[in-house]
Amino acid sequence: MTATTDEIMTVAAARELRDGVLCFVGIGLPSAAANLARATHAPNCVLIYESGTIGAKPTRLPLSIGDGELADTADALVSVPEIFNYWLQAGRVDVGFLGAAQIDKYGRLNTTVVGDYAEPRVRLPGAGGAPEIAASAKEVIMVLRHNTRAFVEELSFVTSVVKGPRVVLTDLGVLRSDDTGELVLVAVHPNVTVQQVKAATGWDLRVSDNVTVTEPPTERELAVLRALHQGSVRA
Amino acid sequence: MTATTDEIMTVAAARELRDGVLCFVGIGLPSAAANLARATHAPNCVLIYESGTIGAKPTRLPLSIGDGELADTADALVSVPEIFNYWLQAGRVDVGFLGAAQIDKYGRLNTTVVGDYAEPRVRLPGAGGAPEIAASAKEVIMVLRHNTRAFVEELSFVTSVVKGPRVVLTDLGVLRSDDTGELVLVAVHPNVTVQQVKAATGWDLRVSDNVTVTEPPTERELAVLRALHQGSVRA
Amino acid sequence: MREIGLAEAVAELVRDGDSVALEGFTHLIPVAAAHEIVRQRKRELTLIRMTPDLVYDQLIGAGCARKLIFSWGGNPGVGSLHRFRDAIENGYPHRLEIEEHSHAGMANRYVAGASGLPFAVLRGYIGTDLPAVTPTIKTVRCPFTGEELAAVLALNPDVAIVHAQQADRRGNVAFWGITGVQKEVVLASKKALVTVEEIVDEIEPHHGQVVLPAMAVDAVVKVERGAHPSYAHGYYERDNGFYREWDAISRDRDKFAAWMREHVG
Amino acid sequence: MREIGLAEAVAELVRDGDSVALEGFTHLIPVAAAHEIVRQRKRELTLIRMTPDLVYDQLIGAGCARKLIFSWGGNPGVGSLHRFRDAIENGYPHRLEIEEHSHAGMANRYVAGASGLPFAVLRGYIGTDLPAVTPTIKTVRCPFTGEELAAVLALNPDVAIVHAQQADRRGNVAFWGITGVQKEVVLASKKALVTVEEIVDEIEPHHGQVVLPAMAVDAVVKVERGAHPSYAHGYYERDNGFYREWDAISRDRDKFAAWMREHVG
Repeated sequence: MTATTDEIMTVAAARELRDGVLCFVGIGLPSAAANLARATHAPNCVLIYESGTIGAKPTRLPLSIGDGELADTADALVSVPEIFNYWLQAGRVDVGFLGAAQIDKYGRLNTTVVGDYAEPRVRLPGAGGAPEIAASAKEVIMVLRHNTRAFVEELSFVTSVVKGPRVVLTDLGVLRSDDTGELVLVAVHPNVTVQQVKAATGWDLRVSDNVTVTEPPTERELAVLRALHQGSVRA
Repeated sequence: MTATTDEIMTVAAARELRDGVLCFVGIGLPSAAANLARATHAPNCVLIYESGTIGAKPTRLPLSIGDGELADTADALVSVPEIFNYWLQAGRVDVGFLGAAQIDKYGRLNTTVVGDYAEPRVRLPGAGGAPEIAASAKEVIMVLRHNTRAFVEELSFVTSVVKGPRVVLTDLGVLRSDDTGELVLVAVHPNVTVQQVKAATGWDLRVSDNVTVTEPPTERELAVLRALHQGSVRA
Repeated sequence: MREIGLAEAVAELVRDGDSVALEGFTHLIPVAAAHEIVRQRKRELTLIRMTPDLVYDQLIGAGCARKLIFSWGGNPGVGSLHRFRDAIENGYPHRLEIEEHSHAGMANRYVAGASGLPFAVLRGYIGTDLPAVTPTIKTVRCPFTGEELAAVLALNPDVAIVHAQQADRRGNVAFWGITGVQKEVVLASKKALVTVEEIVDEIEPHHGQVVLPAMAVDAVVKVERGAHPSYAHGYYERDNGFYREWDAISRDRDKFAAWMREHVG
Repeated sequence: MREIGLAEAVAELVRDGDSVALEGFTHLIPVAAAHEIVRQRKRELTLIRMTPDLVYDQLIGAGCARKLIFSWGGNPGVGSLHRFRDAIENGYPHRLEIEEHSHAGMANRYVAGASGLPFAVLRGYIGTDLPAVTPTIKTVRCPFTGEELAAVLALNPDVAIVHAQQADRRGNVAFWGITGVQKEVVLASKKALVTVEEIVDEIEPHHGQVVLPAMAVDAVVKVERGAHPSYAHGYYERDNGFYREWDAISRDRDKFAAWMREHVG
């Protein structure tokens, strides 16, 4: 099987999840990565969706954050205020997953507008759970496609500020925060050059002295990921 | 049937409850009065107990505020934080019932200590739900036995301050707050004189120009009240 | 419980200019009631909802909204809400004022509203641009530790509208599955309308169930499939296909208008 | 879920000097666990509980407590807690420091603790003498309306101990009937011990049920009738007779000591 760039990115994100952690999941690629991790190397990972499901064990990828499948397979169902106050804000969440339209060199995120706030060129969905996931999760994993529209010198709007350590998985490579909080390129995916990643980044990207090459997705990782997606499409 | 003074007091308290009101009930005499009202002239009264039962319809008097009977017959069961925040504090409660060890002329209550706080002569149970019932219920009904130890010029400790209109039912008569908030004697129970009530009050009690005499408990009121108590004793 | 139809309930409870919160977190979205609001041509509404979803895309596109208070405006798993974007980016069908928060902020605003408090405290928004554009976000200092935290203004909508699975004949209402902020929005609002799948003699117990006592609700109306294309756990599934189709329908102003005429009236 | 006995769980989780909250609002009071604390002669505990009830009368009388944080200390429907009164009025068996709140204040302190906030806001205490004697009550001003409200310090006990009806084999715990502040105290505490009536394959749905996921709990121990003389809804009723008898037992220091020796050990 040949992996698509999205699949490489998803598998790389899944691998970031250690077994047994409590993971706050957003819909889309983060949910795919978290469920792939649960189905492979991290079976004891506990997934929390902001809709109020704790310990959901979906067999197919939910299309929305509030799918019935999540409620049916959860250990506990709680209200939305409880999820945010008793679980996220209380600091119980080990890992938060976030996406964004724009990211800056400190891993700050914009999901609000492109252009001016009052007269936006593109109105994006907005904050959702992101600002508090960014502030309260012990660690944040971000997943974005790598290009200069997304990786920008200055955000149009600061929607979320990540507090703890952060890692960004893109379709080109892996960036991790250093002690100052700045993102540094630490790995490139197979057949990607450091120069390509720098060119796709809107700021002067720092590069680790020991850039590694991502292990390609295994047959099993790809098979499981595709099966999860199939389930979702069939539903 | 001859009514005891406690029964006269309880019946008088029950009569204060208009049909259809939402009533926050404490255990003991208030619970007896509220359930008597529900079983007689106020069948659509909704009872809330601070343990989290909304719309309980006990057939016997609960011994404690958290009896299983209350949960079994409630329309909804909620947590204690919800009862206090979503129901009481939000201003949904029409009538709160309170007892106390001491009361002053403004209907302020002491349920904390007799004597000095640090070295109390008598340590009472404390605040419980009373301060917030006093502050948030639209109207407060208080029930106390009438004597100079209870009806005092100065409280040892101010535990609860009633905000809205208040009425005090005692074993001697009925006191209501006037525009200034001061309690005024408006009725005496059968065979009780105004002079007796004044003598049992630790401050110079104001007396209404039109003191009436309480209607004695009816046969039906007494029969229902005793049946409610019987149920409780049998349990 | 008073017998009342949906048209009558909406006519009675929702007035032009009201602030109206239709809630339901993906699950139990009160779509049928929203369509009745469109049919009755309610105007100048302040629409409140954490996730505007298709239901507010339709109300905004139909010209019912003067202002939107929200925290995430997308078509979940699909993409943009095009009527919402057209209103904000191009002022079509007219300008739309917005007040935006995070999910945690909105949830806590409802909690404060339900609790009779003027504001709620949370750890959030710190370092973001949201407080600069949203005047209902401020800060408060802990009187014990001195720590600075975010404060958000309580929400007390004029009308809450939610959909639930069951009501009993006395008007007690039961939700289960994902219950979102249903309880909080009903208790925070001055009036509440609940549409339900079914009216039963006795509410059945379910995991994660929320029961709202009758006195918290002003009208209960039976509307089968009242949440479609959202879902009602235990009754019907989410119509994911329609969510995908909506993208093309809503992208085009005329196509949208035609769809609304045909399906809402 | 790890298999563990009550003695082992208490030995491991409760240390001398800890702040310990045994909760259960009339219902599901963790009495068996309290007796184990007495048997293990834990000392200098800060005992936290809205309604001290018989269970803390026993712990106080047995000399386990240095401090009591509470909101209502009586024998419900019966009268005084005599060991509690003897400690406060006469310093027997030794002086007992107290920190007292209202129920609403205590409930909100747990909510703040469970939410990771340093304090909670409520309408309460205003005009009363409680803030003057309780330093964990202050005021805070609404940054929007300027209104002054009460603020209470969050509670984060070292250990929460609660009793529940069921746990499943993975350690998820279920309470139903009157659930009080069980969820909040467990989530507010650094560690949590839960005794349960029954361990089941699948938790049964019940009205008003609260489920705590396994990860919120450090130890689950099966203790049948672990709440007696309190009750476990669906398992056994409250032993009202014992609550009445306790009045005479606890009134006398020697009678109390003899009862504890005989029934607790």
